[in-house]
Amino acid sequence: MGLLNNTLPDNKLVGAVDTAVGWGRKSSVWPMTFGIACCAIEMMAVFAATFDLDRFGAGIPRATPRQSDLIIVPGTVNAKMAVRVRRLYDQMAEPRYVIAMGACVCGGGPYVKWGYNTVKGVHKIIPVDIFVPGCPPRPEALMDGILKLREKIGREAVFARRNEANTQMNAKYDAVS
Amino acid sequence: METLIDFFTGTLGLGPTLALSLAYATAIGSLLGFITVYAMFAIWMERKVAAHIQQRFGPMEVGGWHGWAQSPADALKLMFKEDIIPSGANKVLFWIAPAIVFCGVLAGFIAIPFAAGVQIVDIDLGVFFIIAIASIEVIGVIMAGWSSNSKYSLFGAVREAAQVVSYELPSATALLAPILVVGSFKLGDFNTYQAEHGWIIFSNPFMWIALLVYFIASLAGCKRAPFDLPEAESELVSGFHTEYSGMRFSFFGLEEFVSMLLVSAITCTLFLGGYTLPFNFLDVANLAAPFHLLGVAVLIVKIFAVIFVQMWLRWTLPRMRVDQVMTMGYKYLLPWALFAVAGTAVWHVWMEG
Amino acid sequence: MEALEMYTVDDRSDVYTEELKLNLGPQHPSTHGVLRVELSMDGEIITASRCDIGYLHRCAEKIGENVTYLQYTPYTDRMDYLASMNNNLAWSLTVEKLLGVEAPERAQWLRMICAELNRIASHLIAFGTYGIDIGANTPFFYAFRERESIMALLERPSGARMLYNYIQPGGLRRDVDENWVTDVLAFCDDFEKRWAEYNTLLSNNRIFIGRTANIGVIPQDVVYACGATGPVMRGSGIKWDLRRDVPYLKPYEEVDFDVPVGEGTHGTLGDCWDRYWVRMREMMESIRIIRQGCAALPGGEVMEKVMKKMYKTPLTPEAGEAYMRCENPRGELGFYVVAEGGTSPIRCRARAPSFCNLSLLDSLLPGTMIADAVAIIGSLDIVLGEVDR
Amino acid sequence: MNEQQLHDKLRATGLGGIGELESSARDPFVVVEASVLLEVMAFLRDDSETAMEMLHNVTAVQRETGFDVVYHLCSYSRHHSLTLKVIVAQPEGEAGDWEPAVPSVASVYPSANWHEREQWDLLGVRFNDHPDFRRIILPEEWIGHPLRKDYVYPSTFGEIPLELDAIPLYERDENDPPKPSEPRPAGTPLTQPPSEYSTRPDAGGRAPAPEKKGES
Repeated sequence: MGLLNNTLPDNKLVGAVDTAVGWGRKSSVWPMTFGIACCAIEMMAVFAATFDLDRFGAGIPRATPRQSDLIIVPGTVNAKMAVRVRRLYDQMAEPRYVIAMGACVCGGGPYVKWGYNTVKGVHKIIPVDIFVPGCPPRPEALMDGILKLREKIGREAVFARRNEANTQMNAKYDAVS
Repeated sequence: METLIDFFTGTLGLGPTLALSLAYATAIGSLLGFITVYAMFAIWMERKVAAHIQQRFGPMEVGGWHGWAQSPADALKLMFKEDIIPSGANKVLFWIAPAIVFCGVLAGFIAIPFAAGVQIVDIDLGVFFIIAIASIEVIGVIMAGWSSNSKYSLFGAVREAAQVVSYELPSATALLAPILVVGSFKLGDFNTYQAEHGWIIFSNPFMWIALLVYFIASLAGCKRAPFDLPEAESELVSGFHTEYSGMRFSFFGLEEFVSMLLVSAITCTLFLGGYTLPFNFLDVANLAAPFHLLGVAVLIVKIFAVIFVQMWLRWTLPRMRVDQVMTMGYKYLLPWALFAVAGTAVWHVWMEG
Repeated sequence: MEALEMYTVDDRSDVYTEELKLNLGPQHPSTHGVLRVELSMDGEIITASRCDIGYLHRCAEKIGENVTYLQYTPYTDRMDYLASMNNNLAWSLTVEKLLGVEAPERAQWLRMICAELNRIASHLIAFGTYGIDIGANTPFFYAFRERESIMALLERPSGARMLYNYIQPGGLRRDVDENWVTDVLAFCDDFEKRWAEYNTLLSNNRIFIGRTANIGVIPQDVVYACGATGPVMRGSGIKWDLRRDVPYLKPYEEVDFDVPVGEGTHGTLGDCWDRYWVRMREMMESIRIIRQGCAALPGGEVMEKVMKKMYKTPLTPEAGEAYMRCENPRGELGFYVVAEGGTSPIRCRARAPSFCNLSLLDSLLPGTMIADAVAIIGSLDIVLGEVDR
Repeated sequence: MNEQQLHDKLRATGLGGIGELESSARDPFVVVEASVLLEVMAFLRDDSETAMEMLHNVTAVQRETGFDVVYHLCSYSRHHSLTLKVIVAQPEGEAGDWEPAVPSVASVYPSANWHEREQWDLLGVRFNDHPDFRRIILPEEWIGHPLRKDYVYPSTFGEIPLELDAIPLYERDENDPPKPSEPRPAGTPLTQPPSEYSTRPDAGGRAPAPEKKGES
């Protein structure tokens, strides 16, 4: 997609294709089976019967980074793990999204002061789309994060050149989420 | 097929060669269309069946009613996803493997009779043609696994090779039982036989063994649980397609469902009466011209019943280990298949002779 | 060990083969977190393995030396995050031992009920994820369904779904509401039916037994030598449970329960199936304990006035050291705390059961297949948060 | 047997270097000389009356005068336990990175293997004759032993930033790499007043609350 990304003029036809592709992307966000710590259990709860993330089409956890669209980083990333998280992110195919789940991943959490080897937020390592705070976040919070991500994906321009307003809106949205 | 050719030569007045090519193109085009629609539906169905077995709902939001648009959305996304070829991979093989896998399975469908006259070619050795052509898939899987330059992929490919080649034996042997009854390899003959004499499964008690053996062996052939060793998610990450992404990966996904369709179609045609109704209370094959297409619907309902059982098993049973799979194939299924064939032969000689 | 010898490698073959190095983890669906195992493979058979841990090291012991005794309770939650009540309990008992205080009776009984509920929740995860390891996805969803009810029960007094921080030195954070005990009993009735369902689905499945029986056999002397505890130890037929043998809470002396041990039902004693089955039966024993606990729950305060007064300032035990062992779902959790009179200890060591159980892995894997490796890792039921701390 | 009887039993073996039973702390312990540690352990394990089957835990404790290495032994058949301690005093004039050394007991109790590696990794206590002596939790390239009282917190590990205010990796300008920041001030006090806990270590206190903007 690299060549076409944001190169075409912003007209009705390109807009329609953008909408369709955006719909496809946002309706099938396959997360990666990737658990680090406590938050992974709540992430599993989101996939399980009570919360059932599959309702939004995001319920096929893929074990390999190549086939997944979303990496939920659930749990403290330390120095030893950060290298691996980075590599996993690099192995994912575009478009790829990152949800930082939990206080540790958002900014160090309880380990921010005395943690000599914890990374104070996974956004130091890989770019993050959505931050879901909490220790651990309730499953509802993670679901909300994924719904927010769906909104964000749906608004992405795949082919059309982003005009000024679009860029600003996205920037604003990024700042909020 | 003949109807189509007649239509092109007679009604449109085209030359025979052109008519033949056009007829095949139309037939294969509609087959492809059918398979695409089927695969979309089957993937959605798999997710729904899995979800309901697991006390969930499965896809609910995408497209409105019970997430019916889930599979098109997945397809759209995969189409526009980046296609990664790992740097250490053998590019040609990596590129061609999904196509071979898919084509091998697809080619099997040209011999399947969907209804009276709805069959692309009624090959003389139809049953063995399907078994043979579907095995091409193994080559594709091995290519995929080897060319990915990943150890997990290699494990998956080797497992696939061992497993599928081993399970060809019991499945082909089990199919000999209905062939003995009908006395023909032509798939069309099975339907005419069953329309006259009732379903083959009821023809003798040994046929149940043959059906069971073939069903289990066909599960292994489609890499369905409990025989999903080549992709064993908890052991080999994703097995032979670990390194595939985007559209190429979706071919492997489709292939699994299409081969499910193929083996279910064989099961239905050879054991469960093909497109005929139980006890033949409505002779579907000999209805007036457009209504004989009802047979397609009958067959599809049967196929989905078999596919549902496959899904049911997948979401209930644990996975077997590789040596257990081999043991099962050679030590249990093959002798039982031979027993079923011998039993059928003896039964029919005794009953009829 | 005889079962393992069927996979010996024939080295007389003149075919040139090479050892394959396979890296299992840290991101792998069945390493239960971020364990990494370097495997040397000869085809499907493992010839050597090397565990690599530390991908979830979160400096818990360093933090323990820097925060106060009460502030450390939430950090104990995050060690074995599947059984945080039990961790809280172990830490609280250690600090109580240092302080020389004891929780009031009602608090002790509630502690026992909460710890047992959490033990069930933890074993449910073990059951569900073990199913996934073996290739059956559905048990996981069934297990999570019941786990949600336990979480809802524990959320009511503690306010948290997973990391409760409810048991604290000297008692409990707050009392339970009046309907809680009734609801716990209702859950117990429900759970017994579900438990039978699990056995139909997974425990008695032929394929499951075929995959787990005779695999990963741990002899009793190896259990002692490697310091394995909990269900791993009991799976090898050693009838030892701290709750019964060294009761660390008074109610454990009064309630009546069995200690299930492995019996080699489907093969050798101490195989994966025995460990699994010990866990399954422990859930039912926990239900028994909870029932008796709910019946005998005394009234009164959950924290005494003396203790409440003590909390006005940070707890400052006198100089001394204490080692306290508790029976966690995964084995014996020991806290070793050295105080020198300040508001925080100078050493705060956690002897994690998963850490010791995992140290067995390298000796278990050689000779098995890669699918067995997954089954063995699952049957040890490790939590990486506790292994690395 | 209780601790006193166990101690008497140990004394009766005639091994030198076995100290008194110290019961000043909450849990009584026996101080043992490092030279006889292995013999004492082997005796405790093999004697039918002591029957200490399991080495439950190995801990090292840094004190101002040196290191204590603590062994918790317990018997599962006899229902008793004993705490052994080896005290390694810090020699005069040794710097902060001095590494104490005790014999490894992994040959007697294999469970000590990982425990000792962990103590080496986190506290820098050497265990002589250990079968596989390397770091266990932290990566091999890690510098220092973090549970030491004078441990200096690193600001980066390789490329990975470990500070709260570090620049994210993907936002760095490749032509202008940031200079490695100064290590944090050394030494964390043994006890920390709880009021300071909520403050950020590098901001010098609680960050001022953001000014509220006008009316909503």
